[in-house]
Amino acid sequence: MPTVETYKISPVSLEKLFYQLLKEDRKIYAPVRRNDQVVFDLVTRYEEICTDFIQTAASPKNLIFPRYENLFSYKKGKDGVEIQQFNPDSIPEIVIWGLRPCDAAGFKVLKSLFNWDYKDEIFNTRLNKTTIIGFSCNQCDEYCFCTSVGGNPGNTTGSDLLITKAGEAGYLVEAVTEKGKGVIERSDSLFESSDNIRKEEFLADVPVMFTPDLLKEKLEKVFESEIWQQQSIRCLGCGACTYICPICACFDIQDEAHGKKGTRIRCWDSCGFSLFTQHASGHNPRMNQAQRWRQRVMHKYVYMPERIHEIGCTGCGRCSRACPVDMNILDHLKSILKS
Amino acid sequence: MDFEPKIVAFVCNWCTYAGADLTGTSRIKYPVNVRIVRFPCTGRIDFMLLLKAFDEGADGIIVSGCHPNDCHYTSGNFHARRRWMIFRNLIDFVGIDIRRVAFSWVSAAEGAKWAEVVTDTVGKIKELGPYSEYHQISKSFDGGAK
Amino acid sequence: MPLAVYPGCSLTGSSREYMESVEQILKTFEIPYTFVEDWNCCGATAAHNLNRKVAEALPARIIALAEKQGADEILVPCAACYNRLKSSQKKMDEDKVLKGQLSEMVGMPLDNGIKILNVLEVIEQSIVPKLNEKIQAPLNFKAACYYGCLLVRPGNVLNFDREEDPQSMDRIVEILGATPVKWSFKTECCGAGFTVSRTDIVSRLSGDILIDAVEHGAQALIVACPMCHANLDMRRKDIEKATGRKFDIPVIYLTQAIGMALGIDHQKLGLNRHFVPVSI
Amino acid sequence: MIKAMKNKSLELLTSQEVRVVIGYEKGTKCSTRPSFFFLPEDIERMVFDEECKNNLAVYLTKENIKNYGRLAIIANDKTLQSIVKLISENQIREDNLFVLTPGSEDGQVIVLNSIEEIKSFVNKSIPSQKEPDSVDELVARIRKMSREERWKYWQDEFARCIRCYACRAACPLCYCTRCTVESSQPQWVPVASHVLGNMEWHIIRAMHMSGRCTDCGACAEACPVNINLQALTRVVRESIQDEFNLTTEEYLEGNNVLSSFKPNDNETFIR
Amino acid sequence: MSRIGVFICHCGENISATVDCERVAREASLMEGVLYSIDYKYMCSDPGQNLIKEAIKEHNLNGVVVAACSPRMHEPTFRNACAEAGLNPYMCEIANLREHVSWVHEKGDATTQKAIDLVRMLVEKVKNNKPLLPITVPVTRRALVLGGGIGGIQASLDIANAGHQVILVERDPSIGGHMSQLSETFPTLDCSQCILTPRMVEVARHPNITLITYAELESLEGFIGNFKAKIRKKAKSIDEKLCTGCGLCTTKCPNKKIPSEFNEGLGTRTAIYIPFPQAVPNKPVIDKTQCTYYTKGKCRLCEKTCPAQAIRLDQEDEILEFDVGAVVLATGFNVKGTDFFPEYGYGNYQDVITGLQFERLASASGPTLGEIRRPSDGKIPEKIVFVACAGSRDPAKGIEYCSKICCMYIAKHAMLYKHKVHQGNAYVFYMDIRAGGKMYEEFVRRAIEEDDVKYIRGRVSRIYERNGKLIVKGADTLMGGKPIEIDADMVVLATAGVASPKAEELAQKVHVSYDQHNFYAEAHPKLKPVETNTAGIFLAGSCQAPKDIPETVAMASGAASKVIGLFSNSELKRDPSIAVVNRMPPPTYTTCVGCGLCVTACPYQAIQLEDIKDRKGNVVKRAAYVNPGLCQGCGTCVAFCRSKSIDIEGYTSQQIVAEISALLNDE
Repeated sequence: MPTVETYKISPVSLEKLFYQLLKEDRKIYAPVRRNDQVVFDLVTRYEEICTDFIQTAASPKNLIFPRYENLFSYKKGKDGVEIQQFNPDSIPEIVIWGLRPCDAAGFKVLKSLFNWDYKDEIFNTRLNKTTIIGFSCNQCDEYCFCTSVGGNPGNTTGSDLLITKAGEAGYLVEAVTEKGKGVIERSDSLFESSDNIRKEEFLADVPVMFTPDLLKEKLEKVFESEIWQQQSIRCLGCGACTYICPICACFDIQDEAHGKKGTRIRCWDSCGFSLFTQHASGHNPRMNQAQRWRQRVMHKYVYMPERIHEIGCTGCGRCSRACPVDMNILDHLKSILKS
Repeated sequence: MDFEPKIVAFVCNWCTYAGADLTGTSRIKYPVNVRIVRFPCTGRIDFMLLLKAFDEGADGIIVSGCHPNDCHYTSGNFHARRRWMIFRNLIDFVGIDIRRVAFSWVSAAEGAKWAEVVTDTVGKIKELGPYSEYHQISKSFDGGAK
Repeated sequence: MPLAVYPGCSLTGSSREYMESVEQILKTFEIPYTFVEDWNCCGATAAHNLNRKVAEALPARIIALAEKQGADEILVPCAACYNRLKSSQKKMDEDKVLKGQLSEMVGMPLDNGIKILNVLEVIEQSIVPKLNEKIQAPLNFKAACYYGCLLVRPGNVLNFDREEDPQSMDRIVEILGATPVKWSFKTECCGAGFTVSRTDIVSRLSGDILIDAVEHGAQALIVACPMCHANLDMRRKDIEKATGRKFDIPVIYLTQAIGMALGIDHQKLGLNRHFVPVSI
Repeated sequence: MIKAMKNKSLELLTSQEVRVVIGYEKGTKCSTRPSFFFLPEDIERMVFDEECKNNLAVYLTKENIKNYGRLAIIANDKTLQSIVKLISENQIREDNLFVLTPGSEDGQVIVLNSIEEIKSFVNKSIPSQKEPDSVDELVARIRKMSREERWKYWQDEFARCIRCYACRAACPLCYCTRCTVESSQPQWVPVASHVLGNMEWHIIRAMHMSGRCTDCGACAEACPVNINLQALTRVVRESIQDEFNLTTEEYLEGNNVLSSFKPNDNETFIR
Repeated sequence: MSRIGVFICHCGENISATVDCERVAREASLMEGVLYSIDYKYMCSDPGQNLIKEAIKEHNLNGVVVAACSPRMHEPTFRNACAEAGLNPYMCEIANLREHVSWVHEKGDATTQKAIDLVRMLVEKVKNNKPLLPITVPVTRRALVLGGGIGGIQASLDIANAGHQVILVERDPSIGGHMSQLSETFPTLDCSQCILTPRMVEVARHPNITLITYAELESLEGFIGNFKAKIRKKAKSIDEKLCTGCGLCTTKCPNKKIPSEFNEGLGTRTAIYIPFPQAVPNKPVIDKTQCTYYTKGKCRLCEKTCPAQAIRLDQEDEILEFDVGAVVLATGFNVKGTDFFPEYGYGNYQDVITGLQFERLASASGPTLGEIRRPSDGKIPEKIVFVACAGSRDPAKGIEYCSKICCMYIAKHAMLYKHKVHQGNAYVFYMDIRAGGKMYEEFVRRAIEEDDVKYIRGRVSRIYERNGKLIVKGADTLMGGKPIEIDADMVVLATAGVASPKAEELAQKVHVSYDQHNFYAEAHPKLKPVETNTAGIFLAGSCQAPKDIPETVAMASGAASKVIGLFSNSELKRDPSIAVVNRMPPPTYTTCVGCGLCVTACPYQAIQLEDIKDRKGNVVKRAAYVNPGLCQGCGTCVAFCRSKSIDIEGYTSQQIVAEISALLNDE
């Protein structure tokens, strides 16, 4: 575990750092305001970057685990099939700038997931070519619960650099990884020593509701409970919660063919959909929304900790915010704990 | 090389297909660019097939069937007409180039009209050029990460 | 926009009484009009025998001029000119390339959207609705309405009245108080352009027309074409010689007939200019 | 109002006329959310006010809800119109449903229990002239664009779609148990959320809503990436009413206008 | 695995002249799934078909693409060949290389490429085909014949004589049609009535024929073998059972000045009338539009007169319903009136008449009892002019076609005139003399040579009246276009034969197609001349195009034999290309949600909602079901189905998408 190095950077230098990275021929994705939402998008002007927000509408996971991606393309001939593998070299170097610590922590979970039994080359290449510059949270809302799932508003996990706004005068910069330290080395003139800034003073106060262990223990006992049906009766069965989640990573493999040519594509899928588990015969092991809802909760808080030793949730609260019928995950977890 | 558009024609079996047969029987010439796909009736023509054709690389589409009141199945063309009307308005609204979809009624007796419809459509699509705008989106691959 | 009026050669020369009467009734019914300025020959029968392009360019120039003046409609009283203008307009409608070429030839933009009207159309459209109230001296005679050929044929070009058995003039004449006779020679040939070169043919053909009119009891012939008028009126002596019959039946332009019914002075209508006196 | 609504619901539950009442409760922040009331004591939670925007009709076709048999639903205007359409498409058995809706008088609650009652009530309550809303403005703005600009606009919109199908899930009339996009023989729409697949999906959705959409806006409301989906269905609905000359009443009353026709329908675009 | 054979036909040189057939075959052999491909001069010939059959057996093919002429031509031929070789016929598809390629494009690479594309398209389609079995439907062995002219009479008698029930419906009060109006018939000059009336009587007396006169088809629903016909029997205002046909009423009727339809307006009839003496049935009807009682509310003279008390003034139209298995349309034609011709006086000259009117003048039962007298003053015309092609073959009149019968009847008319007015002069203006047919040319020659009818090759530009004469102005084109004027006493216009005024309405009622002149369209101009595109509906006579009596009778017998053929089995095998709603094992059962939109869209009422039950008999779903007997396979329902639960065999979405994809991706 490398040690974290801390620095200070002035607002002016921070902007310079941004342009420095841009000059290094990296694409920078940062939160911007689009269509009444804050979303991650390609940014070329520093002033476009939005800082005054609690959380972006969708997590930045699509930058490393895209909505759909080409695995290989093929061409059928009379004498067999010709396959052209996807070329990882075509993946560009990018920077994700300004994501929240909960999203950065999500990438660590994804990394574990994509390297659990099989090492996913495309995912790993993308992640390796990405520099993650997180910004600590100085505000939160009632949907946030990172502190209950092992995170916190200043969590460095997953970030290469974590930047914390320390008053008007400047920012605290923590270089967490070698990649992060490399960024600082390449522009060291912009950074000053950290002057013992007390990071905690500048962080949002996210109350702790429960501990992950307590939750796991409880969940293991309620598998057959009525509570799943009670909670999910309102659920419409869309995939909004899974698709905006920084961790949900279920995918589907599809062939898209044009005549004899085609591509094999990996694209997002959601356990919320009834078809997710439907067999060709028509039989569906998860036949109702209650079972699907249970799966989503159990997977995140029980199965993933068991299998990859990560909690499948960083407490970002997005699913609650996005749900068309206000399925509030925190409410539901609390009521499970209470039951 | 000059641009040779790919045009698919969705036609009903009873009127336009037979009309196109008559064009042949009458030895009336028309441009080679059109390929006919036979349907039992215009009522059968799902609007999705038009999008499929563009997706697969068509530069223009002809949809043709029996004149009103002449449908072999009485009313398939009436249903189709309503569907096209709405579909046309909708795709125009989303910016699909409706000049590339030619709707016509060509009866089994109108061999010459079929040749005219094809000739005019081919001419028009040649003027408009390849529909690369549409074809590109089916090939663009940004992985959803802009 | 005011109506444009294209007089053509006849109406400024041998048939000036037609123009006079047209103007009289346009004024009476307060229909604003302006003449097409700098107008040229319509090409008549000669041009399209010599050069097809020029034959279309001549009317095209007239159309362009009228459009340049801002007119939406153009009145062409002479049946031959009317026929030529309508033909060119149709040709240009059907052949956009030709239209472009002609526009270049005449050196003017050509919209070709102007409505070309003959006298009957203008009367039906703007005068008939107000005609009844203005009639002072109803015409008390039997009239044979003679349409000739150029006003109604070919039907697919002119799209005016029934080409074999036109009715529009009869309807107007009836309003004027006259009784239109049912006769057989409404659209027969008067001899037309042979008026100069082959008066013998003109005499025979026009003679047949006069005979049929008279035998059906007509007391006057009503016309709307200067050529027909010339053959039936100016060639009367030749006709009488050829047929061996005497005819005192006058030949009156429809516009003159309207003027008469309105009580307009015969001089103003140019009735005094006829060879066969109008004493009816 | 809420008092009367609660009383009526309580009455239906205690008399066991219905197994469940579908209504609203307070949600996170200041919102309200759909809620299900099984027991008389649950009624306490019930709220009903102007903020109750969800179209609850969406639940009437869900298998697990249908299994409850007799049920009551608290219906706002949008919900009512959707119910009329669902009945005409054979999705609701009328004798199973009590519809509780506010009456014209203050605090009045009307209970509708048959298709005729619902229809005539809806017809009476259709506002004769609709005020233009933000969707109308957007539609007008898009209509003013050149074709190329429209294309660009919608390509940008569709590019954002993540294909979570919240629009479909929230729509009371998207009740198919297998959606077109899930049919793979042939694969009508690419599964991946690329712009082509997204465009095809949204065109299909709008077309499949044609003659059926009641313009409740649930689709757009549900969209997590704020695509203005209602503009599409609004355009479809407008063109249906305009081209086929239908009043709003006729539109709601009739079966799908696309499965009917008039021999003299407009066909100016057909050669 | 697909094992597809591709067979490219040269069609003599019809295809190979512009398409490189060998290259097409070569390219086809490279297509995925194609095991065998070959080109051949005439694929539809016996050796050609054998080629297919042998290839199927030898290579164990499970799919066949024949690239030849239009599938509308030989699809059945090739499918049969496949069936004979043991391959399900629906595994065979036709690529249309003749009508859609070789005949419409010039020779060249692009043309051959199109041929290859079409073959590839069908290869991809065939891969998605599946074997289909024909559907059997019951056949009601009763025929409906519409129209009681000679065509309808012949068809009815033929079908009835084969032992089947016939419903014969006639619009007028009597059967007989135009033939009953004719005087003599060419080329034998035998009396029309003499040969027709026995047939009419036979119809009336035939135990298998139900004759319904003064009636029209109200509606026709159903499909081949299973039609439901509603017939509106108009009120005749008499009790047919009581009426003895004595005709006393017609003598008493005060309303005597009504132009007689039978006499083409040249005679009059009463408001209660029997159209002509030999009418079948020979019982009067009251014309409600003319009868004083119906128009003014009083009279009832006939009621008082009738010795049998058979008048029923309060009678109303009756709707009769019949189940029938086949329909013969024999609704005949009409001729243009003289008012169609402004240049011939717009119908204003009484002595300018139509050919049909002349028939009445020449008929012994006509208004002049067979004497040729002109309608205006009853004088016997000394000079008579016949104008052929009045309207016919005249694009300016909108009638481009030849009316076919006029040349012959003009010769007959001129002859009849000369036979009756020996000193008279008969002139015929003609364009061409079309006298193809047994003894026809000889007949015309007789008119010219023996009866001295003066034939002038030229058109008549105008007819006008002068001094009681009709001046016929024309030109003799064989004399260098010399203008001709004939001062005739009477002119007969051989006006164009046109479709009946209600032909279009009827076609739409029974769903058959018709041409731009409203003549009914046969299913194939050569090989299916009596069939229509609608199965179970056949054509007889001049409703299809103008034709003479022998042709009409031949066609009627042809149509009758088709009906008899259809009735030869109690069941009919139908094309299985129909719509099907998917059914799956539980728990899905079907993906149909039962919204019912297909039910409203179906033009044949072939779809209904049915309950789907689980093993215990509980209703689990309500879903659409297609009645295979009613479905005609239009596929309108398919395009409606949002969940794609309904599809149409032979045109499945999967097949069509495969076709589109193959067509547009040439690599």
